[in-house]
Amino acid sequence: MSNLYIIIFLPVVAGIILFAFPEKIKLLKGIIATIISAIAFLFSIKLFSVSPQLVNLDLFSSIFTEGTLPWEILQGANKFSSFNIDNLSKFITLTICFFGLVIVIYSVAYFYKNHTLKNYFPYFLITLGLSAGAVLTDNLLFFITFWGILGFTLYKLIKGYDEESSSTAKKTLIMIGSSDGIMILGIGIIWKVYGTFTISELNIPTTYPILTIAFLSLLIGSFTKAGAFPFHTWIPDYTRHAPVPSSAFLPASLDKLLGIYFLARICAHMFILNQWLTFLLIIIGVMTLIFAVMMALIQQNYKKLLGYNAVSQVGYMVLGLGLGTPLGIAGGLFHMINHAIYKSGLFLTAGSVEKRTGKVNLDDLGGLSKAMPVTFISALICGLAMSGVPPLNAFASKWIIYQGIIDFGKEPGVANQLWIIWLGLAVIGSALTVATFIKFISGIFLGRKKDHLNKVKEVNFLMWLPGIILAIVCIGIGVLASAIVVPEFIMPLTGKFEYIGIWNPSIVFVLILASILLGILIYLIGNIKNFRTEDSFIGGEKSQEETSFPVVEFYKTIRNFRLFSFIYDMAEKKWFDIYEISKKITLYFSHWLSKAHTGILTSYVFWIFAGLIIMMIILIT
Amino acid sequence: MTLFILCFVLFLVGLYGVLTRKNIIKIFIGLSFMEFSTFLFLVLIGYIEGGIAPIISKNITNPVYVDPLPQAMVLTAIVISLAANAMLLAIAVKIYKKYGTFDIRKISNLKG
Amino acid sequence: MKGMSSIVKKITQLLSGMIFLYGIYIITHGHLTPGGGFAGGAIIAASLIILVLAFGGDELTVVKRKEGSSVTESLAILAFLLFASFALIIGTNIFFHNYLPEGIIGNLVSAGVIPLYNILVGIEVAAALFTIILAFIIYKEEISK
Amino acid sequence: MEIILSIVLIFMIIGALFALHARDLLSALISCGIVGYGLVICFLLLKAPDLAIVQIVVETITLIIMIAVVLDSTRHELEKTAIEKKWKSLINSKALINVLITVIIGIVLLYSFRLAITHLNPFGEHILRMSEAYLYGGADKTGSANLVTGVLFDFRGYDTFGEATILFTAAIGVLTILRIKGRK
Amino acid sequence: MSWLITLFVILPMTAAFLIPVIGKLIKGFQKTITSVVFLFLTVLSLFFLFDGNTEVYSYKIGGWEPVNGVPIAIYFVIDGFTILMLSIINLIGFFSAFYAISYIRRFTAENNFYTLLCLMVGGMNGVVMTGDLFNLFVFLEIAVIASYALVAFGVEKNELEASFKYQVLGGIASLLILFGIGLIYWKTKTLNIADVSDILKYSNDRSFLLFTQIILIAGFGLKGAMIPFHAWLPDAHSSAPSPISAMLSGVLIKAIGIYCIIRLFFNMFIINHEISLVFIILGSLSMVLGVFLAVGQWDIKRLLAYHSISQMGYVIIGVGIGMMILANNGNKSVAALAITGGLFHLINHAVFKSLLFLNAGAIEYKTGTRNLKELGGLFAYMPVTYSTSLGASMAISGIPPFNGFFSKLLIILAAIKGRFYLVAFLAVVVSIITLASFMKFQKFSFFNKSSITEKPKIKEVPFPMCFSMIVLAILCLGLSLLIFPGVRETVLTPVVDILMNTTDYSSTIKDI
Repeated sequence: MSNLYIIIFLPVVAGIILFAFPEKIKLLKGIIATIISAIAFLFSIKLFSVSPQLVNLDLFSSIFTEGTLPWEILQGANKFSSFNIDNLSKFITLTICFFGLVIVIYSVAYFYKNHTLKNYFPYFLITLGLSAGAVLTDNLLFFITFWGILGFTLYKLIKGYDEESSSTAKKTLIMIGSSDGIMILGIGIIWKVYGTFTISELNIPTTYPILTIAFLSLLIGSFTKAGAFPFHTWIPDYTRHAPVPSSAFLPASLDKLLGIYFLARICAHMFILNQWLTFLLIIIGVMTLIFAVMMALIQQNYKKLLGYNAVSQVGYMVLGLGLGTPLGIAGGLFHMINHAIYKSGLFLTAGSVEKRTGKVNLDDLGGLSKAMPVTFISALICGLAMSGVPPLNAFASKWIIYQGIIDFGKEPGVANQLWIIWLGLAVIGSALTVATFIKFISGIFLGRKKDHLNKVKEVNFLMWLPGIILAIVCIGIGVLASAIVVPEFIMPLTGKFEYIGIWNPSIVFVLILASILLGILIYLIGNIKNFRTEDSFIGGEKSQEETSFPVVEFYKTIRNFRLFSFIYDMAEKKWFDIYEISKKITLYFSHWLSKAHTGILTSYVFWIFAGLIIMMIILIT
Repeated sequence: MTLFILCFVLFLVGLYGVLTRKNIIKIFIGLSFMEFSTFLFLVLIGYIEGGIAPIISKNITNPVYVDPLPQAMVLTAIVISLAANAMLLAIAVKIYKKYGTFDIRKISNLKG
Repeated sequence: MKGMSSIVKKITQLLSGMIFLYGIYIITHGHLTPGGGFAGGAIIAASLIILVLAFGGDELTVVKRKEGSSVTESLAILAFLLFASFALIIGTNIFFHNYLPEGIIGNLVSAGVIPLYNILVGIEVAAALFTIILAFIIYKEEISK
Repeated sequence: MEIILSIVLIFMIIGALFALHARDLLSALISCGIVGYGLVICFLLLKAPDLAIVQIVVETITLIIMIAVVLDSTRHELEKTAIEKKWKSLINSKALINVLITVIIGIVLLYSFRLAITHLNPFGEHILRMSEAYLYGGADKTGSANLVTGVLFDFRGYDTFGEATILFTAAIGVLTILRIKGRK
Repeated sequence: MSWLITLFVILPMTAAFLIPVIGKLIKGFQKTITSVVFLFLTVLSLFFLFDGNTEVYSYKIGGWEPVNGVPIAIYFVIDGFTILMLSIINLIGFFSAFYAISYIRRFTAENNFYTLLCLMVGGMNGVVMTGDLFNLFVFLEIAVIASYALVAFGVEKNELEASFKYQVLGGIASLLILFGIGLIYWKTKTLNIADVSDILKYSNDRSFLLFTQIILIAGFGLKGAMIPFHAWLPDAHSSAPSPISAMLSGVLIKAIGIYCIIRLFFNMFIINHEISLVFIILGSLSMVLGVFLAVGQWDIKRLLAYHSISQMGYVIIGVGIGMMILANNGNKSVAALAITGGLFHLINHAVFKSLLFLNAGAIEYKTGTRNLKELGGLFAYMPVTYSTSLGASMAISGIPPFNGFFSKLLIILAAIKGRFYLVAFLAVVVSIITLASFMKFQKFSFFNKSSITEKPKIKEVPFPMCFSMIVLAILCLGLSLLIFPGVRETVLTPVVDILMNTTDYSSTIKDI
């Protein structure tokens, strides 16, 4: 399968070679990276037409003569190098390569004169190749290796020189690395019980506690990567501090694809879930959905806002996959693709805005719609897609998820009985998403233009092109959803399922419309008092600060609501951040232990002999 | 057996010194007692009742010698402990110069 | 470092020579009678040490002696190692091989290389102990300045 | 034999305890030296003349070094503090706890040691295995009348080389440590 | 092989004895000869490692043949484990010596430094090669006495204090070891490890065996810094000059601590359930407490030193699990996996911990401080140090594709397969905290602007230091290949075989 070589190893090898080039010829490196991404994309299309099969690759060992050490090494590696080309993996590979291509085009332009991030392109290519490898591999050990290296490249793609962003980089790698470590436990348990690392051979019932633990540890891995509650906390920080192409590439698209891919893999293929696990998944999905979007509502920094939004959308996917029905899984996977498209689009537009204005706070921006029309249009389309407006893509996927929840309620089971709650919360989440979208769009592009933004121009061709491509894809998928996309692309992943056509009036359609209206309503209520976009004059003074920023006021209204304000206070003190909690506990222990090391020799000697006599007492007497 | 027990008691006395004394020199003395007891222990092991020192002389027929191997070991160990003691004393001298005391409670810059 | 009174000096002069000779005897008869390189070397070191303690000596000469003794030490142990690995070179491929004829038990010249080892170790030990003591003395001189 | 040795050992233990509790460092050193010389007697009784010679010389040299270290640096200071704390130390609960723990450690160690050695050869009834070759026929192989020297320099000459190297190391180490300035 | 093996002791010692004599006459002699000797020995050991000859080989010093089947000579025993340890010792020794060419210029008495370094390496070579208990003790003492002096090399307050504590605790350890050897001699009347093993095989004197084993665990555990015998390590390793810290943490605690424990408890004593349980408990304790102690540190070298304890815990756990499974007659392949993981981690730890200490040395060399709170923003000024330390940090925290990941993976998988779920869980938790503390190290030393970065004079360290760091960083990546069967069979499998077939050791050696 030469396709696999090209898709997985060409980017990796090219990336490693690119390290050798000096930073000065960054443009050349970018162009090479683009070409290689394009090649990978073409081959991934070719791969898509291949029928599902298991492939055992011979990893380059033909290059070396037989019997030499490198040959032996590769022969050893070959034992693990089985790859599984099934519908799911080849579809995900295709999307990964697609996003890689789109984002690398943007990156070339973004980094052309920006010297902040060293070795972006090598790490980009390695990430691309390894992601494809992680998706395609059929061996858990290969998988965990690829998965772990992705965490490292993620770390390297944050520039992280100053105080804040270096803490973000630290936090990101710690969380991702921890989840990898926990996944090893799960893999170990699977190996212990089933004696194999081959994914395609596994079909594990979660009846025994130990197997449930295995499932949960793998679940933590996928959750951390995708960013589901409570392992999501690195994503908002990452998006805030990392360069925009990195955010668009990793947390917004690639990590979602991988995380949700793996979630789908473990939920649908590797394990047979019992109803409590289903319940757990649904709960987590809903919590992610609501909490993250609530946090997004109060954000000032638009990159962080998008980050929280990205987390909240994961809630839909987890919810869909957690349902476990074909409809739910299809909805979850479909939403994953859609989300990757529009969220990358939004990040890219955000990057363009940041590049031109240099501002990252919504307060400092406004009225850019005329200055940056193309960016505005692509942001608008992507944002509308995010809000689930028909006929855009996310409408279709959310709709399938809603339908999935309704169908799910027909089955017996604990979680099934509560379907109406899930549905309601999903709708509320959707409504809040609309509110955040409006905040984003109006904060940046609408409203009154600031004086310091007068010189802002549209970004160049290469930078707006990816955004507009993604926006067009949003529309395309949305329009063609029921005709082509769902039957051709999604159904092969899950098997055939019945669903009610998109343009048929149904209860779901009403729900989606209702959620949009609700969202606008929430937004309006928040700003009803000072919903003005013109300057107001109070006593002859221009009172710009007070009145012209509906965004700020909106945020404050929500923020000051009593119940919410308590929760928000807690959140701002990082009470919900699993990272901060663990850090505190660890440092407490550390402090306590280091106090015992008083520096006095006698106590050290005491420890030695205490250890000695404890061993003696236990063993001898 | 009594001898071995007594020998071990000497070891414990040295240990007692290391554990309870606060003066570097006293700790050093405690360590030397532990060394003494270990040497003695090794030689006690190799003793054979009625044996003579392992030096060949032509006057004695059918001699029974004590085991020379523990003696060789102890000889080596004595020199090793001499070397270690010299190092320890050198450090003690320097520490006295820098810290102005032999009290180990005050020599605790490094902790945590 | 000042010397001690003249009585001490005189007695030390007499005594140290005897001790030195005794040390040499112990070393050379190491393979015949109790004692050997270590004991003899330590005795020789002691004879030198009492000389230094009794006569004192200004820092310069002490430093000179220290240099000398430390070089002696290195050379002696190097020679020991060379003797030990000599067999490797002459073809038997055995480290620490006793390649000289053993002779008759009880004679002064017997036991192959053992007397040579004894002598070298004696020199090494004497020089090492002397170096250590001189290092202490020099250190005291230096900090008292 | 056993009785004489036991008496010497008991004296050594008493000397050791005195050395550890002496207020004056110099007298502590002297008693330490006495214990060392007691060891020499033990060696002589145990038919180990080589060891006795080495131990007596080494003990002397160590004493010289130790007295040189102690003589003009600390003795005075320690005396002063010792007198000050003479009464305080008796009721010092921390020190008491230390001693108590040490005694417990000692008892446990002693008990396990007693248990461990029950089935071993008792004193004086040693059986030869490795050193049989050294003793009987060793002299013919090495040509050395003093069997300890034979073992030391021929059968286990490599050990002796290591030992000489340790002395060399210690000499270099002492020279290294007793520098006035470490960094340029 | 034959007599060439003696060079591992002869050459470093010769160099050590020559330096005080010739070093005074010829300038630069000490650096040259040390590096050349170590390089030669590295090449030689690597040659032995890869020549495909996995036979156990023994060399009788003095040429004394056994009498009535009882070995009377001191044996050099050369098997896979020995060769592996020799390679590590001399490799790290070479890089430390090479690194020291620039680093040690700031100190006085360079000659003594190199002499002691040679002696330390020679001592460790002697320890791993010997097949004789008492000889092991002698060479162990050479190595530790040299290291006492090297720890105090700076002769400042902290160095002296650290060295003093190290000496007292090390002295206790030496006494315990000597005492244990005495007990063994009492029981078996022999010192040859193979012979001892032969006799102990027929002994069922339980309390004697346990007493001796505990004494030896305490003794070698002190040298190898297992908790609760660890207290000297953070002081000593952080106070020594950096190349020496690299040697101490990277090699010394393994060669004279872990190696001896593994050798004696696998090949000399009969493995039993209790002792392997002790190992697993001590290993877990070291692993967990070490990392908790490390994560709160602000002194770079102290942080690294505590991590050494924690990482050694992994090694001990790996080996201990293997031992436990062997003692219970469990699944042999799992035992082999656990031991492989432990040994693999031992190699990896030697490489990445040395590298980290060299990095810390480079930082201290240029900025004059080791306090993380005072450092910051060095990534732009010291790119080599930054990138190599990043590699090493990732390796120690177990991030693929660096070597530490694979060895930890093996240990965790083996722990799960052997039903040590708690140990596996702890290993993962410790790995996470390790990652956290190394991210702290990275953040506070290389990013995070601070006053130090405003000084313009900071630039990259000189070539010898860079060279050592770069090559070690490449090794950090390259050693990952040991996970693949091709290389593993040449490097690790012989060692594992020797440890797995615990009783074959004695019979093989006595037959030769």
